[in-house]
Amino acid sequence: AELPSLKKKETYKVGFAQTESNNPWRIAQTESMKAEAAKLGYQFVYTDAAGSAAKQVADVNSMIAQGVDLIFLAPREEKPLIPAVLAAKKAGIPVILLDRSVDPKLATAGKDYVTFIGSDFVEEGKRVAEWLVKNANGKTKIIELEGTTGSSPANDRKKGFDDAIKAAGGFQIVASQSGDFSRDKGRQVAEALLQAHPDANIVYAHNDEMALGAIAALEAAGKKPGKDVLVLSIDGGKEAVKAIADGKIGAVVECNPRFGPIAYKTLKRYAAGDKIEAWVKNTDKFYDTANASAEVGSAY
Amino acid sequence: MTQTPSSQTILEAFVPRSNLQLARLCVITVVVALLIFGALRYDHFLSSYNILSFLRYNSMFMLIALGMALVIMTGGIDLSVGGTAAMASVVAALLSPYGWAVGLAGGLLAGLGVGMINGLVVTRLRIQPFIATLAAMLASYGTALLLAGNQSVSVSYDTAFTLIGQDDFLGFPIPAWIAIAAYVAGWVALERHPVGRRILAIGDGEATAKLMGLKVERTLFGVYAASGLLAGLAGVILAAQFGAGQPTEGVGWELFAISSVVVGGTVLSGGVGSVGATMAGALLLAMVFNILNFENGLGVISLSAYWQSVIRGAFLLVVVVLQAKLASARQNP
Amino acid sequence: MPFNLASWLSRYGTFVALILLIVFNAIATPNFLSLQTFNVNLTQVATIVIVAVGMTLVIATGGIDLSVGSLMAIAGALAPMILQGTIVPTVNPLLTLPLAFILPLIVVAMLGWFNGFLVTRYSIQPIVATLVLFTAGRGIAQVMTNGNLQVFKNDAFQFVALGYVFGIPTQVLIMIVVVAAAAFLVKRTALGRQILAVGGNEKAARLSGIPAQRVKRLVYLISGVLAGLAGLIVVARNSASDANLVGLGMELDAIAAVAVGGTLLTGGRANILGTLLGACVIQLVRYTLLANGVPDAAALVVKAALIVAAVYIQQSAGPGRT
Amino acid sequence: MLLSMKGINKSFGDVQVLTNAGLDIEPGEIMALIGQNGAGKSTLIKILTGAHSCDAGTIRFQGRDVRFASTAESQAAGIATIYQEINLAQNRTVAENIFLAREPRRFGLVDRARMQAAARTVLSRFKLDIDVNRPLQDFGAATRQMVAIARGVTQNARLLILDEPTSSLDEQEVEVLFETMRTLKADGVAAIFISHRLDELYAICDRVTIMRDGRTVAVSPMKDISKVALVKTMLGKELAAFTAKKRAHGDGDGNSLVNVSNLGAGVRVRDVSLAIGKGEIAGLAGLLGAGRTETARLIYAADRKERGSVTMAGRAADYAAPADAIRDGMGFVSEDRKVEGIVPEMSVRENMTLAILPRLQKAGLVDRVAQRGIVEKYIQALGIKCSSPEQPIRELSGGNQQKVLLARWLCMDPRLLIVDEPTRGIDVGAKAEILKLLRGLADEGLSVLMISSELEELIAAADSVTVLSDGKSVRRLASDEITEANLMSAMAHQEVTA
Ligand SMILES: Nc1ncnc2c1ncn2[C@@H]1O[C@H](COP(=O)(O)OP(=O)(O)OP(=O)(O)O)[C@@H](O)[C@H]1O
Ligand SMILES: Nc1ncnc2c1ncn2[C@@H]1O[C@H](COP(=O)(O)OP(=O)(O)OP(=O)(O)O)[C@@H](O)[C@H]1O
Ligand SMILES: [Mg+2]
Ligand SMILES: [Mg+2]
Repeated sequence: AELPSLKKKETYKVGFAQTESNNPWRIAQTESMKAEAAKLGYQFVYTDAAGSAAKQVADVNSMIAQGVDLIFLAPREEKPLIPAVLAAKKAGIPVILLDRSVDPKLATAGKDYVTFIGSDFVEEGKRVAEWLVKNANGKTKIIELEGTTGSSPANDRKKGFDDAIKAAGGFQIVASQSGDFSRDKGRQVAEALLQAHPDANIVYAHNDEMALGAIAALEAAGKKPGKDVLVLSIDGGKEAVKAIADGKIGAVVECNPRFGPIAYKTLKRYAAGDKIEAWVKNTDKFYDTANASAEVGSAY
Repeated sequence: MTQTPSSQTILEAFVPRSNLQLARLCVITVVVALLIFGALRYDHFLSSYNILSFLRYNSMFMLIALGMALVIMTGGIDLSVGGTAAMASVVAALLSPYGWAVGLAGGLLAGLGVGMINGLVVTRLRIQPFIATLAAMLASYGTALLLAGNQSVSVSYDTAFTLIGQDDFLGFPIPAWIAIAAYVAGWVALERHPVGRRILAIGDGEATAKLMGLKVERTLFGVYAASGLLAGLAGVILAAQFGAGQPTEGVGWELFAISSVVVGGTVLSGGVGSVGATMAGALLLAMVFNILNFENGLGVISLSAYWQSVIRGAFLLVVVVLQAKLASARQNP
Repeated sequence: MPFNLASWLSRYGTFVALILLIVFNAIATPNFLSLQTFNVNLTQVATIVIVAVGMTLVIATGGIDLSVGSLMAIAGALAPMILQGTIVPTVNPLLTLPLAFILPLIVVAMLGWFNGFLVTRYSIQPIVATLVLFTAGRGIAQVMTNGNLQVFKNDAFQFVALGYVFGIPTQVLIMIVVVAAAAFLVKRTALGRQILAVGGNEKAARLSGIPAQRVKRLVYLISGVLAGLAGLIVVARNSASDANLVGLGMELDAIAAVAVGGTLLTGGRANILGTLLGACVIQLVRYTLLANGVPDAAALVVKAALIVAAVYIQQSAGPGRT
Repeated sequence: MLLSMKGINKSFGDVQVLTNAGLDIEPGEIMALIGQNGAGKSTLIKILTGAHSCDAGTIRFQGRDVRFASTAESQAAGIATIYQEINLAQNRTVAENIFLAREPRRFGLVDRARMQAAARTVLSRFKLDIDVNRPLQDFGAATRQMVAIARGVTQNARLLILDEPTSSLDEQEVEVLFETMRTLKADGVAAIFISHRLDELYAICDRVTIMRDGRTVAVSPMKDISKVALVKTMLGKELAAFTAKKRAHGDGDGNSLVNVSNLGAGVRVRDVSLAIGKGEIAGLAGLLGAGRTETARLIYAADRKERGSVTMAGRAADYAAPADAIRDGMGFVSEDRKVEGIVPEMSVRENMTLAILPRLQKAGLVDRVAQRGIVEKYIQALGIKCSSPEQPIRELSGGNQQKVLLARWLCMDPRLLIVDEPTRGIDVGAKAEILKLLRGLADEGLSVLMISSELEELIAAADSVTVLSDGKSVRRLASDEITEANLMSAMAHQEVTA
């Protein structure tokens, strides 16, 4: 079957099926989507799946029932959201995926959904690793603070980083445990791991929050973050970028949550009949000491 | 209560004689009120698309609520239902390439297994249900993650497995048929089969039930096993409907189930309960979610996810306080 | 009197479990026997203990409090707002600090009382009554902060989590004070006796002149205040307050600590020291699994087995059996 | 021989409860089992039925060595038991309770019509005409006991065990029960009958087995043993019989402590007036359900009164809660020890000092010295049998629990003590002690309101008796008018007028 089309209109009723709202990154994403819709004068239908892929499918279904023109879907997971994508297609509603994709074996861009807008989590992990390989300065023992066990950013950021580090050789991941993407849990886990592995001198966290928790743990243990132990993270929120400027974090790969502008631009292009590429890549910045002070102001 | 037989009318049948009937009346009234509210306020609320997808999705919750109701009637609780469903979904997904029946059986057995362990820990080790099933919840999530390798497992699309969740029968979603069948079986077991009397008598007082010669341990074991089995069934539907075994799904399902059971008038201390009202309770709470989605779609007031949890909490509060007030009004007229 | 292993175990089971864990770690875990390890574990367990003590009292009256995590989030959200002057305009900086402590605690005290009110006034079962605030409470904290992370820095306020008194971390000291006060309350005061009587047989307690409803409302209030206190410590420790995550899942940790500590969930008893030990066992299990690199998924299974084992040892010959 | 238990030993923890206890029964025989509170009767029964396991001993039933692992097994083997103080399943209907675990079935499902009809049939044998589809909790203690008995006798058992079935029954109901037992006996069913009311034993039993301190000390045909000998064997000493010398009380309202006039609430208490003099034991008599307990609860503010007035020492006693009544010098011993009396997990000490707590505290702390003093004094004074004050009260026998509950109030030094069925389920020895105790306290100035279903007890102990019928006080009997005949005719008041 053909991809549903979108009529060119003055205003649209768009749906945004968010995954969850329990972290700053998601909140910034929702805000951006909402603000841009308001700016354009679109009607904005918003649901929150509270971290459940199944509920997200149900949410998409209720959007279909309400007859929205197009659905922006930030899929919680690759596989379980397939039915949502296919249901929308069947109902003649185009879907644009944001920040995570769905299983390419089961649904493809340009056929089942319009496109995927976002960055590549594996790539993010890889970029961190590449920076580390160049800037390790003889540090080799890594503690990895993983995101929520089973979540796709945690799996991908681990894979990208671990593979690249292994390929580079000379490094050792002495411990890798979940800090649930949260500052408090990240700190507690870091405290424990630093005790068990006092020789560790690199901390790689899957997001800023855990990196900031790890910094607190390092300081409590009497170690200097940035000096004794190198801290690396992903996300690039203001606090983390500032921490780079302060010398506490080595480098951060940005993962920008401000999807609004590009999302609606893509919608308009699609309505105008443009051929949309399968992956609209978000260009993610990279922060380290070279640019942090200058960029603090523009970080999200 | 001092009515003479002559004053019995058809209306009499609707006058609640017990708190349970009262709760049932209360929950049905609210369900109808919500339906009318939704139909009047939102355009496509009563569209067949919405109704059918609502039923397809919520059949999972209806199943776990049924298992929870049975456990709660014995005075116990089962916190492991969400974890069990997650684990069963993984097992079912892993086995789905061998045929839909294998996937189904695997998921059911996984659920049954957790339920049986719960039953054993509660009856043999005499560990309180709250703790026993809390541990089972942790363990089943752990097992699910281990089996799944920390990520969702795709089901096989080559076999008919996904039809269990995604297909219709006589124009009605298969998961909804499954839930209805489970409720009919549950109703017969509770209201018509001797085991129902046993379940409720145990909830009334375990020691007393034992002295009355009931096989308390066997019944308790069976009830936890049934709850596990129903959670396993929910897990199979989860895997089939969304095409993946999901080791991190099911968080908070137990609280949804407990709320449904309580809203349906079943008493947490055991001994009183109804299967039908539990179903109405589950539908009621699910409908609140559905209505919140539609309300957001209207765009009049945009409720953040945060307001939604406040509203859900407030709604639960209103329903239980209403029930409590009506019950005390009934007792001291 | 012959030595009775079963009854001995039930009395000292939690303690034995703790010792076994320590011995295991001393052998298996690198760098376990160090002051810093001790420090890390104590500071991490402090908030669980504080919440679990309140939970013990609630459970002693035959109730349960699922709302503690949400109350932590509310207190944790309020304090930074006060410090940053978003709620009450900063009239006097000297006033801000005490306000940042007192106001959140008053709010959670009221919410705790509200739990008790639902339980006593409408005879709503405690799980359901506190489920209301479990659901809505976190939402309230999120709505107040719009879900945003609040980052703050206030050395005086953060002293509760980062400071030391006589070389002891403040939060550990607070924990010790809370445990000692609660143990004293249960063992020596009339109120403690009344709490146990209400949990043991409410009708009999009422007929003996004990204001059962007031006692219940009071324990829910205490539980709320202690949860709030723990919430303040958590945000102070992190220099940041995240209404989405502060105290998430705390109710289960606290209940598990109470159960492992040997207090039956049916009410009528309260073993405060047991709760302390129970929380330490759970913390040490967590530490052991982390430090030895057990993956999260496997750790869940091990944790489950250990909880069951610990509770089983506890009650294997305890009076819970007939 | 139908049943033969020999050399039964049983201990709970460190407490040896049964030592070489035994019991023999012939088919069709009704065996009385008596002994003081805590002698081990109920424990012996529970070992027989598989509710407890025994440490040593043999049980032969119908010619086979048995050791039942659960009550379900003993039921299947033909032993039906009506346990002491068990309340069946309160939320289930009467019919369900009678047939629980052996419901009549049709196609594997419960045949509800047949079950209800059968339930009605059995109950009609007990002259009970009630709605069998109502939950059991809607009915009073007596009805519930009758339902329990009906459940027992419909089991077609070879052996029927009745552990104090009559303690909440009135005389007519007891007679109905005996009628049934005789019928069963004629069918060859044997029975074990436990009761503290000696007259009942003589009325129905063939032989008696006497237990003392966990041992079987004597077995004798009922007709060969005199009451005096029976009691002596049971107590191990002569009964210091309670023959209270009653005081000729001037009934003048002038020195009455409590005045109740036209009290009412709901439909159960319609119009009750009574007066309790200072240092008087005022009895409250009536048939089951006459509203005696309810009246007492209204005076004590355990329930809210709707009509009428109560004065205490001349002042209005409009309390909001029992706590107020207690502060004003009242105490209340409930008729239901288990549900409203003891806090089972707490020790004897804690149970005893529950009510006095507010007075025992110094700055919120319990004064432990004063507490120990009280506890030791009353354990001594009332002769409470416990291994230590720290023993959980649930491990005590019924009689000793009752004494602890009396002590709970006596240590408060109250002005008025309300005792509801104070000797229910209590052995003759302890009963005499308790009555003597109350008498002694009354002589020292304590006023007592005593509710009792046992007429001898009222006759022996009360200085005056108010008789209730259907929620109304119908007659007040002065000291010299308290005779069985007067009481009976006053209690039957309603039937006469209606
Ligand atoms: N579960 C238990 N744990 C400890 N001790 C117990 C337990 N059950 C009974 N006992 C003790 O065993 C003894 C015998 O109790 P039992 O109930 O058999 O007495 P009884 O002869 O039936 O007395 P009553 O006439 O008061 O019913 C008592 O001293 C009691 O304290
Ligand atoms: N008409 C009735 N219908 C149902 N239950 C009744 C009725 N009358 C009395 N009862 C029950 O009988 C019990 C005794 O009633 P109440 O306490 O008022 O009278 P009483 O004279 O003190 O009886 P008792 O001798 O049992 O103490 C109560 O528990 C009540 O539930
Ligand atoms: Mg007995
Ligand atoms: Mg009475």
